[in-house]
Amino acid sequence: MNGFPWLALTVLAPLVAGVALLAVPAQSRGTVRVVSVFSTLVSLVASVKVALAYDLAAGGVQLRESLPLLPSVGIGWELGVDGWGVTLLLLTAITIFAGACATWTLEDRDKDFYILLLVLVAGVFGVFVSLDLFLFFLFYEIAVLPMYLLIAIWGSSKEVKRLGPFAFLWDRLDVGGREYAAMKLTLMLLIGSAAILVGMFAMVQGSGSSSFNMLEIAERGVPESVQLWVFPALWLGFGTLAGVFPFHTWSPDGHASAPTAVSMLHAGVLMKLGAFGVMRVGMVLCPEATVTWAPLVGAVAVINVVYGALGAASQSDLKYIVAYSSVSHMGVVMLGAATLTPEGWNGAVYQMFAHGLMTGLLFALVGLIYGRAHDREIFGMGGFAKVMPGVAVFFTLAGLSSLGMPGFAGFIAEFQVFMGALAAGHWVWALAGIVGAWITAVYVLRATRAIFWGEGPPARFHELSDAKGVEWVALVVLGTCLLVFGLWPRLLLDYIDVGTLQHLAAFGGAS
Amino acid sequence: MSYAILAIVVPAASFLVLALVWPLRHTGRPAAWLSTAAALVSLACAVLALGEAPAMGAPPELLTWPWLVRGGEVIADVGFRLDGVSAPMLVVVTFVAACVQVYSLGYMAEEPPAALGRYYTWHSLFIVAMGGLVIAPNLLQLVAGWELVGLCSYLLIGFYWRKPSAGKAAVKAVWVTRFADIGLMLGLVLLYVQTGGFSWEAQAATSAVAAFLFLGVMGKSAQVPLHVWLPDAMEGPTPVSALLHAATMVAAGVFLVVRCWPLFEHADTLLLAMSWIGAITALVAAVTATVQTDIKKILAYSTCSQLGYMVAGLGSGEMLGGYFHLTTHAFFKALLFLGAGSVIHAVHSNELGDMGGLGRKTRTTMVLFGIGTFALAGLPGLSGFFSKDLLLEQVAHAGQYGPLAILLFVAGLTPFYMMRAWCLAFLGEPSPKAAHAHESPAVMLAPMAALAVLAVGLGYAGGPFGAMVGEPYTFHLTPVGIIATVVGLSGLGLGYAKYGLGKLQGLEVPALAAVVRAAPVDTFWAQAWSRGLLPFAKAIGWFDRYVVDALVNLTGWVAIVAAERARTIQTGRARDYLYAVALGAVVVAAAGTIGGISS
Amino acid sequence: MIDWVLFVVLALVTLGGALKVVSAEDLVHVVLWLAVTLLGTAGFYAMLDAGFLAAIQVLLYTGGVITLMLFAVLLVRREGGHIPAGGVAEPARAGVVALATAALSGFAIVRGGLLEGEAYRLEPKALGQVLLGPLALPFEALSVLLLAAMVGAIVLARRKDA
Amino acid sequence: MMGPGLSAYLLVAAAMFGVGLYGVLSRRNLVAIVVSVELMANAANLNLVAFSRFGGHPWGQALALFGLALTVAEVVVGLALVVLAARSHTSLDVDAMSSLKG
Repeated sequence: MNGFPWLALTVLAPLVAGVALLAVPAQSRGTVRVVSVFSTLVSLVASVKVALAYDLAAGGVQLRESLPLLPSVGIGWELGVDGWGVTLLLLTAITIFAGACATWTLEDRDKDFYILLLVLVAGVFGVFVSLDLFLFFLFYEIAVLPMYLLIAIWGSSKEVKRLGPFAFLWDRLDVGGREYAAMKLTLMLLIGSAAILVGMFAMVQGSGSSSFNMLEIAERGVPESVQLWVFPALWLGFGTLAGVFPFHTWSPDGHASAPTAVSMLHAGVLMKLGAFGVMRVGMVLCPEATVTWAPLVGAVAVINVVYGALGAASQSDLKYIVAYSSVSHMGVVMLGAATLTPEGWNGAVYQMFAHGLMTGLLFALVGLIYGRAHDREIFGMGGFAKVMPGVAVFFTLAGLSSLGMPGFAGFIAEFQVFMGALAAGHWVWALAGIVGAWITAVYVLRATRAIFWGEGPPARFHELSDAKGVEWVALVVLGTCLLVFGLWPRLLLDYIDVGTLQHLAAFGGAS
Repeated sequence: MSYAILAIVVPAASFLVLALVWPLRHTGRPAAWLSTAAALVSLACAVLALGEAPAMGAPPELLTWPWLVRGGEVIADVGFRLDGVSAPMLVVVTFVAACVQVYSLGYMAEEPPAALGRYYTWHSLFIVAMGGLVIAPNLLQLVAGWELVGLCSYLLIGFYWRKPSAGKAAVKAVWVTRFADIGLMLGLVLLYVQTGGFSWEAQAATSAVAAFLFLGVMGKSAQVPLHVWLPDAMEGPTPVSALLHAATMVAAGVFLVVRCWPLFEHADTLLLAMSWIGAITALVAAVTATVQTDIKKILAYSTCSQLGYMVAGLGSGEMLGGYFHLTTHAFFKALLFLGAGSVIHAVHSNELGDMGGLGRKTRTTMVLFGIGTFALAGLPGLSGFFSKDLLLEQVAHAGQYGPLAILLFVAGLTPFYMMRAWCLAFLGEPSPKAAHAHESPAVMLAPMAALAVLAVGLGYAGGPFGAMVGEPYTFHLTPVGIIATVVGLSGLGLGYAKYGLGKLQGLEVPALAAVVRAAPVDTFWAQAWSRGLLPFAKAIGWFDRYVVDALVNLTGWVAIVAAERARTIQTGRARDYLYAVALGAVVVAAAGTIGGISS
Repeated sequence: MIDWVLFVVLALVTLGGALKVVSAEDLVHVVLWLAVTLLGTAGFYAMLDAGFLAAIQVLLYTGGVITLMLFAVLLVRREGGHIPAGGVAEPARAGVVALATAALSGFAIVRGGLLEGEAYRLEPKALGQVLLGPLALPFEALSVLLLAAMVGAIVLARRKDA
Repeated sequence: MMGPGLSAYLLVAAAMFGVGLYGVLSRRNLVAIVVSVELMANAANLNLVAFSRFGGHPWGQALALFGLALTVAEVVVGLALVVLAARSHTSLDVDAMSSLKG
């Protein structure tokens, strides 16, 4: 460990701020906000610093920090970033900064909200920089669990129609309530965690590693017989968080119920934890099994892409539309991952980044619209652009990135995934991805027109107004990033590419 | 080279300023002046760039930056490529754009300032996007520009966003063109997989790449059956229609084929298919145009028809005819649209029925519109004559007689419906609405005049143009050309006799038109959406909510029911718990005792 | 021989007292019969050379705890504990389980091959050395526990309105 | 003849334990249950002392002493709880106390 521990600063800044907030009286709302936003700003600066300090020419894992915690079982505070880590660290920092700004107007128990949010974010940061599997898992859980409270306390409920063959279940389970959504989300993710935990220990045990350090495990190698069942466990375990079909149903309800900043973080960053886990832990540590299972992973991802897009097209509730679009876009990530090609992996990680920004922006906007219109049914809206032109502009920006318009980050990502899919010889994957992008165009533009265009707004929406004050910060930051990283992809792609090179080496230079 | 860069950078700067400095944008007219000035500078630079551009065959001037990497290697660049194909197109784009922007100063004068600023912002963006498409060093940047002009099209069709029909048209345009872009994307990705890059000069590419790319072309250049968005796109302001949906953006598809000619050149089956698709598009659109009563719809279908012409021309296996026709068409069709705009400006209606007798009030417009009509009709000496002649000759030379026959028929139909439009608008008795018509201001007439000059004279530039593109060309009249001219002139004559002089009452619009009026293709797509995709999506949505998610809920329900069974064990009476403890202890102890003693 | 006589007598007293504890009707009688049992046990302690423990048993238990219990009984009566001590539920089932437990223990003792070794003499001094030597810390902790129990009892039993 | 050996004491303790258990299981009155628990604890203590004596080690007695003290603490807290229960339930019938019922 030499030099300033930027990684630790990134991870701990929100945590420290969260603890410090405990001492701040809940009445001093200004202090709470300033402390929170400032701590996220510290993380943002630190993560930019990490990106600058990372030596692209050298590659590999850098900025190591090492501190034994339980040497007897080989658990330690082992931090370090590779090219992927840098990318996702930046994404998290940008998104949480925007998220903290977007929550500025929250009034109900705001201190508690910020504390939980900061703890959650510290967990996310931790996952992206942990080299120690145990630490990785610990941070993973820290990132997932506060979500339950955040949704159950600050969420919103939805009327649910009793339909389908299992309609009799609805009442007993309180389907549609925010507690229901929070519970479902937590339970599904925890079941996934259980699978991860088992897989994790199996890998440590199987490889004969003396510690939980991923680098050591990778070096020793996990026996193929172990890999063959560990990989599916990790894929489904992490995949639940990445919204892998059919374990994605927590996502629409969870996102629809969650408050704005939580949706932003959850769709923007947390789902990436899942995909990152599948790739960084599952694929890199189990290369042989990955080759075996990749066709299935890809096939399921294809379902995700098209199914999610169609699901979004079928919805008329704004939050559900965005939530299903996340399912679809995360499918693109998994599709890229399954190609096992440099293009596909670059695209997958870029898609994590692009989708994080894009969906963060979308949820911020949805929050703004919902907070003013108190309605999410898009077909009852119309003409909102007249009273909220700024929101309309940014919604269009996010939508364009989502449908893969060149010049936006989304295009760079999706395009590379398509390249990877075809390079891997999978016509259907490439076609499905492209068709998914088209369906995205269909529903995004339809929604944009329904909300913002046309006569109106109807008289019942009398409280509409454009974004105000700090809310702009969130929109501008995210929107600008979408464009910058869409026009100048190498800013990020160089990092991702270094990471991809490093990790693909596990596949014997398969390219 | 630096001129070519300036031709893009200046409008880009204008766009950035207008987009970011919203107070300036909201002032309206200053924003318009800024954008227009940028467009004029861009035009000047493009003309200068044309002067210094190397012809095809000579090494192109390149300036690129690495854009995408893979495994440490650069796989795609962005930048500028000035050569014999991009330079002329750049002039076409900037010229028409500059004319349209100047024209809009008059045409859009009554818009609110903020809307006007927005309008010009998009126009600046359009020059950047289209210029980026034209000057692209590789197919990836071309496609990026392609999508961005699509975005401009979406935004400009939806300029009157409060009008529901405009919103629908804008969305429909993107839906249809992006549907076609599925093919384009596949082609692009396939090109990469086969050649490891995005150059259209790569030898390793198969004709499958070209075939996929052509699917995209069919959407963008409005080929049957994907032409349905173009007529609806007329919801946008008329200058927008002139620039995007007549002269440049819709021609991007044709330009793509020209640009990627090395990929298409040897794909024989594809070329034949292109000929037929182009010819059928030309015919269907032309027939449809004869029965329209909306002057912009006539021009839209005419554009569609002429794009079919170009595609068919490219299908002949030689690209000069198609490209030349693209250039000439850009000017005279833009002229026609601006003329139509002038008329609409005068009577505040698109309907031919609201016009009539405008010739007396708007003499200049009548003349300019007439020039456009004659150029489109292929009147000998005007630009359309030369390009159409070359195009038909190439089709004949390729021996594609089926498409040739159709194209020749269309060559007669085109002058007929254009003459109809001209006569109904400018001759005869004025309608009540036309009574108060007035000539448009000079700011609108001047760009039209500039376009008219080129509509007349560009045909004589065929030689240098051919040299530039790398395919030598000298004009010589062939039998096909003579037939086309005769057919064209008779079409003009028939049209004038029927609509100008009121003769030929027997010659009603052909019965075929009745079929076309039903617009079966449009209906087909509408049904595909409302009966196909949307219900399918709804079904998926239902399935997800009420089956997949319900299975998740089922597990929760099972847990609850199981717990309800299990909870009866808990009687809540201390005694029962004690019994459990005692018995447990007895059992454990018994096991231990017996085991301990017996061992 | 005298040991056996003493032993049997003590066993009779102790076990008889115990039986009366679980069968007496009146709560006061129950507590008093417990005192008898405890005293009998103290006798056993004395027989086992644990004079110190025997003294503690007599003083602490029979003197302190029994008194405490009597107080509690009276208090509870005043508070309204209406159920008589003699209320017995499911005597048969309880008997079987209790008998099984005792029988199992007995079986283990009899068949367990325990060393019927020499009885050692244990001086009270030895106990003192252990308590203040290696077990000093637990011993002190015990006093803290007792204090905690005392405080806890007060807190629990205190009337809210008092 | 030797005096009573280890087994004899253990048997008595076992019997006492059984009797105590019977009381705990069969009594309905809370106070009686607490008293029965005392019997069981007492039996355990007797065991400890006997082991100490026949094992020749003072730790058994020390443990018995600790046991005694613990039992006292238990009685104190237990009786406090009994008083509390009597106050809040107005009855000491354990069968009536079933708020743990699932």
